[in-house]
Amino acid sequence: MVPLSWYLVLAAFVFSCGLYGALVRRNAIAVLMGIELMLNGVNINLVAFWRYGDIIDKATQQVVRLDGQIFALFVIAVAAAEAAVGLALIISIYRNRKTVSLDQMDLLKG
Amino acid sequence: MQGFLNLAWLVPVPTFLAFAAIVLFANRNKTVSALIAIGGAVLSFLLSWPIAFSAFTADHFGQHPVEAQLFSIPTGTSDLWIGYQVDPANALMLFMSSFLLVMIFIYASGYMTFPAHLSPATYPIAAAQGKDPRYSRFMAYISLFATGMMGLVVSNSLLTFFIFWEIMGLCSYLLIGFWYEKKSAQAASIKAFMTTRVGDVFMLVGLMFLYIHSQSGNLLFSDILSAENLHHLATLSVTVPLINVTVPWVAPIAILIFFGTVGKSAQFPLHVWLPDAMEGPTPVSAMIHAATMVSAGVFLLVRMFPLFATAGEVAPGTMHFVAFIGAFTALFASTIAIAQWDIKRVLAYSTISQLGYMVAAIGIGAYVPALFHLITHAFFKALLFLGSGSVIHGVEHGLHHVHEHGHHDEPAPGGEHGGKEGHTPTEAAGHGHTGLVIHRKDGDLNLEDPQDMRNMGGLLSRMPRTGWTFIIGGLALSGFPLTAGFWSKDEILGNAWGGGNTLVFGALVISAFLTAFYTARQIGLTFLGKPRTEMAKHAPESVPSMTWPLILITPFALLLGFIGTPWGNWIEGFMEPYIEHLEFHALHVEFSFIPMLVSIVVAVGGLVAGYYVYGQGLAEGQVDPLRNWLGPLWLVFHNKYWIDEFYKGTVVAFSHWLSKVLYWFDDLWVIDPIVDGIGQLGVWLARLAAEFDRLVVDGLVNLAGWLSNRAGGILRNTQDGQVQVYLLLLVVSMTVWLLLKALPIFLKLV
Amino acid sequence: MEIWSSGLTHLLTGLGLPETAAVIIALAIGAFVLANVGPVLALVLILLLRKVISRMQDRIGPNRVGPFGLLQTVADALKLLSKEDIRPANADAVAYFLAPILSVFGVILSLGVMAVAPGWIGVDLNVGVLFLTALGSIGIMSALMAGWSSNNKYALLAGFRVVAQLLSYEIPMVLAMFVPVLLVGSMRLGALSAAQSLTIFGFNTGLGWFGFLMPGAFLIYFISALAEGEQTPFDLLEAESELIAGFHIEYSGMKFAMFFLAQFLNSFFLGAIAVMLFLGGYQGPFVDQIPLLGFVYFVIKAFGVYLLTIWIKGTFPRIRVDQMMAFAWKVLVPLVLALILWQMIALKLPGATLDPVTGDVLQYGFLNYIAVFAGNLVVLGVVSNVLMNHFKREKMRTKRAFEPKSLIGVMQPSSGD
Amino acid sequence: MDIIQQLFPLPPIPTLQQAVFIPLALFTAVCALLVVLSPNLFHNALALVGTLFGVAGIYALLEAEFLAISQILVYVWSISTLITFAIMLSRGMMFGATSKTNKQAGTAIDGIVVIGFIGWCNFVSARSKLDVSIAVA
Repeated sequence: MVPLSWYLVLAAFVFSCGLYGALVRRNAIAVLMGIELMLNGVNINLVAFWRYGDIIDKATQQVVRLDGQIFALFVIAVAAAEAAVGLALIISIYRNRKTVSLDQMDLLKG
Repeated sequence: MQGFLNLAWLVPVPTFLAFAAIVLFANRNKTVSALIAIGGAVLSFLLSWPIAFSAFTADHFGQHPVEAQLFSIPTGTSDLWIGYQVDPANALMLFMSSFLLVMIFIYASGYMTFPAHLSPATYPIAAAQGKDPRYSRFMAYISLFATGMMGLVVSNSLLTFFIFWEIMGLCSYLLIGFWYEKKSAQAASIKAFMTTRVGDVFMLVGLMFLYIHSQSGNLLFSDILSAENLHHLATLSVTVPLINVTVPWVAPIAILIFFGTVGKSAQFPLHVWLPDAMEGPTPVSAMIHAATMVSAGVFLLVRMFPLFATAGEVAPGTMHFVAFIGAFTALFASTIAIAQWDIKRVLAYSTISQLGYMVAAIGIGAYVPALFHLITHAFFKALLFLGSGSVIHGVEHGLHHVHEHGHHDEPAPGGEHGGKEGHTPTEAAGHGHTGLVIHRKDGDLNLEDPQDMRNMGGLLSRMPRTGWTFIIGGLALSGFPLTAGFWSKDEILGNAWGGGNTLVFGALVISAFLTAFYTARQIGLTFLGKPRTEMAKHAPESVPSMTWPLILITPFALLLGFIGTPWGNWIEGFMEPYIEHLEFHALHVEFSFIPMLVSIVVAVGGLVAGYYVYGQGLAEGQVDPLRNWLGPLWLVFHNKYWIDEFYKGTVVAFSHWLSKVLYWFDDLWVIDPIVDGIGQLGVWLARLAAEFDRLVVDGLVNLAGWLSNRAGGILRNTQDGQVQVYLLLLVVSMTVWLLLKALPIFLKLV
Repeated sequence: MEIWSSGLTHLLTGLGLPETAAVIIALAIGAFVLANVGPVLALVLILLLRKVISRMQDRIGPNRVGPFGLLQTVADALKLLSKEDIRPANADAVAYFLAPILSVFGVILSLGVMAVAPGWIGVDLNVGVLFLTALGSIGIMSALMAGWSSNNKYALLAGFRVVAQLLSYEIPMVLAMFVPVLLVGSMRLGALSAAQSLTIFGFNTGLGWFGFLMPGAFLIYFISALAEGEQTPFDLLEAESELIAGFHIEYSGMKFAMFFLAQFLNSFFLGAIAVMLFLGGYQGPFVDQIPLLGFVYFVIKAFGVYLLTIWIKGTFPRIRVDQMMAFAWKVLVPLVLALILWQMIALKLPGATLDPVTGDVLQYGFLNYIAVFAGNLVVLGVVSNVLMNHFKREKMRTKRAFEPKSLIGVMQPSSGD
Repeated sequence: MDIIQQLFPLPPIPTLQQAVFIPLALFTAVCALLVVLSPNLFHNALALVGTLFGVAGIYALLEAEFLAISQILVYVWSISTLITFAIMLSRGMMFGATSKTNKQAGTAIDGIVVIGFIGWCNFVSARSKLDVSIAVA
């Protein structure tokens, strides 16, 4: 049996990697990839907690709750939508401004 | 047929639509404009005659006249009702005006050729078409004018009556001044407008008093002329200021409303505008001074007769005043008419005189004969005016002919010619006629004036149709036995005689004689004898669109009188039920042969005398024979008793003086300086306030803005638009927060 | 298989190995066997293709190497393997090497869930159908990697084209696969195969193929599978006359052989999946008595489908890329969505026998089957009609292309156009 | 020393699942690092695919097979393809760039390390039953 904490450490690591990517990469697509990594880290957490949580009905020995999986599925769906929209935006910006560098996307600067 | 009566409200609509259509859509095309205008008038006519005849043929129509409200306009505490009414009086008016309007419209479409006083170079297109440059506008104006007349006839309240009355006033102003290039036309239009306005103001005051003191709270004829209301007005007394006489309210109201008639129908003190109004195109003269507008004044009296009759009962002076004004005007105008040279001017004074007849008839209580004479007079006066227009037209054409063929001895005037002699030297000079005017003591003569009867003569052979119709009209006007004018005039004389109004009778008889005399003079000078000028020699007959209306009106001028013969008085039978319906009794006199004989004698006598004097026309340059016999009196007549000059010396001069004083008071020394001073003070205060505003208020506002700007400038550095920086801020904040939370652990561990 | 693997495990534990190691070794042996099935199978498939195509084209085909040319493909494979391995100078090394491996890897993985006979299944995953679908992603990644890493713009464009094609046809294919899944209520391939039995008078004829009940779904699946396997008429990847060889243009030798292998195996396995889902799987007469017969049936059916694809390859013309995409998005996707919707409605119609306790469906009624069949017939009719019209039009166009120019404006379209 | 032992305890002997988990987790972690550290954007994307596969494996290990397949279907099929397409369609824009990362890298690493350390402490403290747990969110 793998301890829960191992999963959590892995999730934290993946999340941290994603956070680093989202924070420091200059390429917008790379930032998007970082965000996907963060979402995956979160998903590992969700599924692990689901697996180790109170999900077994003691009487019938059946899985009664699927919250974690459902949440993870939601996250996947949202990630898919976000990736589609985000990449469409990036391509659109690239066509207009010939760059996907976030440093140069500062039209809203104060 | 009765169903037609409820369509009465539609009668003014076609002409109004024609007006709108011409103004909005058709004003570029003269032919279309004329067609629209005539179409409107014909539609109106086609509505009017069935209405009139269904009224004529209905049994006891006078006892159940048709009256209905169309809609109301809420005004304050009461409503303004708009509606229509058909009763015997306005059925007759519909019969008369709609027909005459159609005739006049058709006549006008032919008459409005390119006017002589304009330069063809200025209006090349109109000159090429041979039409007046403002032809479409003219058609629109007369359509609106017809709307006013028809609306006035069918309206059922005094207020709408007054509104249409004023529409006609406006149109008469526009039409008299239609040829505003002529100084004289401008002056005449203003004069007409101002003079009638005097009467209208009195009338409006009367209307207000009537409204205030009526029980009904509105101005519907059916309400204000009801017996109770009139009784109420008769019992309500008022003390007239200045003269301190206590009279019932009905008397001042009647007098004030009568002043409206005085203005509109050109009775004695306010008659001066009408002769000058001949400056307008002749169809306008026919319309204003024969068929419609001046009739409207008398129609008002007929309409309001119960009021006058009540006033006459409780304050007999009212009716005496009306009768006096009418009789005096009749006599006075006819004396002037015998000494005029202008063909239209004679007719104008004749009109005034005949309107005096009608007013006098109202004054003596002869309500039916007044309307009877109004109807017949409208026909034959329209005929005469249209005929005179045809004559003028022909003579003008003769003048053109002379110019073109060089028959004339004198040098042709450049540019403008024709027109007529000015009233004042300024006006004459303004038209460049000085070289042609021969100064004579019996009136200056302009040899190219197509309206001056001295330039005519012998036109009967040149213009037979115009001539004969004119002669028939003239006979009707002078009351030649069996013509229309004879019967109606005889009715009035008979009523005057039978009612014992000897003075009125006398004045009217003299006036009738003079009428016959000047009619004979006019016919003689114009149509008989030999042509006195080249242009009269070459005058052609007018176009069919002008002569046919003449021919069509002629039967009415001849035969219409037979509806009111003393032996079979249809019109009385038609009208009396109505007045009895209103619980009044018209004057009813026994038939007497004396007034009829007197009437025949004066009419035939006047005609014979006139023919005797003028039958062979005048020789060229001959002085009017009458002048030799009357001496200075003739000059008095010719100069219209100098009333114009009198007005100029008194009223106009006073107005000028008053305006000068007021100008001095207002503009120069008192009011304006005060206003200017206040203004200066305001400016000074404003400057002070501006300084305060600029220094203190603006300073504060700018300070606030500056502070915001600086604060924003500092804070904007944190908003560099890069999402990752925001994200990092989030992470760092999170870190700091976690560190703070974790501090206890580290403390415990260490 | 379970018996064999458990027996092997017992054997190994008996030899003194710890249980963990024994299980791992047993699994590894099974995986090794399965992985070697693939290349051997490919040799057969390629030979079959060459033979059949040459017969269709009135040729003889390979006949020199070995008896009847049976060893021809072996010789070709050896030649390819012995070729020099070339790598373009500016290629992205990692991706360049990974791409062919991944392509084969993804294809062979699908062997693990194939139900080839009653009880013969590597892993009877409860999401077996989804798993098969998901494996396609590896193929896509490999195509993209190959296209990108070759540092060749034609390869990259071809990679794009392939990915676009695979993505487009993946959707109707997966949805068509779900039509039988909806009916059975399970994504296990074993269960799907087992459900296609047809018992008549107590005897299982094994003819309850979903292909009979759902011809529309089967047709859509088959068309999409042709596209997924990059077979004619959707073989734009191989359109040498129009493109150069495709995303693997820069590959040679063994790496190229791996792509080649992956493609043949893929088309065969798609046929095998069709067999499992629609053509009864291992079902057939006497399968219950002799399980080995199921394997025979399965192999025969799979090769039958493969021969069908070869037949199509030999007869149909290639279609344009825009026609291909339009067909997927404008015809197949809407139709299959409508079909699934109708399927759901049809299965909810009254007539089914329900479990009295749980309320689950035990047996669908006659009405449900009729409704499903009717809906599928409609879809079949529409798809066939579209295809017929297309090919008729193509025929007319081809005919006109060879006619004298002076007649072009004169000719009227035929009545069927 | 006691504290250090508690904070960084020795690992126990792995079971079969652990034996599967450890290489899978290492693969996933390395791929995740590659995603953010590799300078080649395409390699980033490939590493992302690897990470996603690894995570799918983790799901399978957690007995969430459906989720694992969904992960592959959605992420690898769709999102990775999209990302790769986006990279290829906007390729060339990063050539010649001085740095793949922006100037806030150091700060970010500091923050992340601190968060990770605190998380580690939290996790270990919960495990070592020290009464030092903090309610993080």
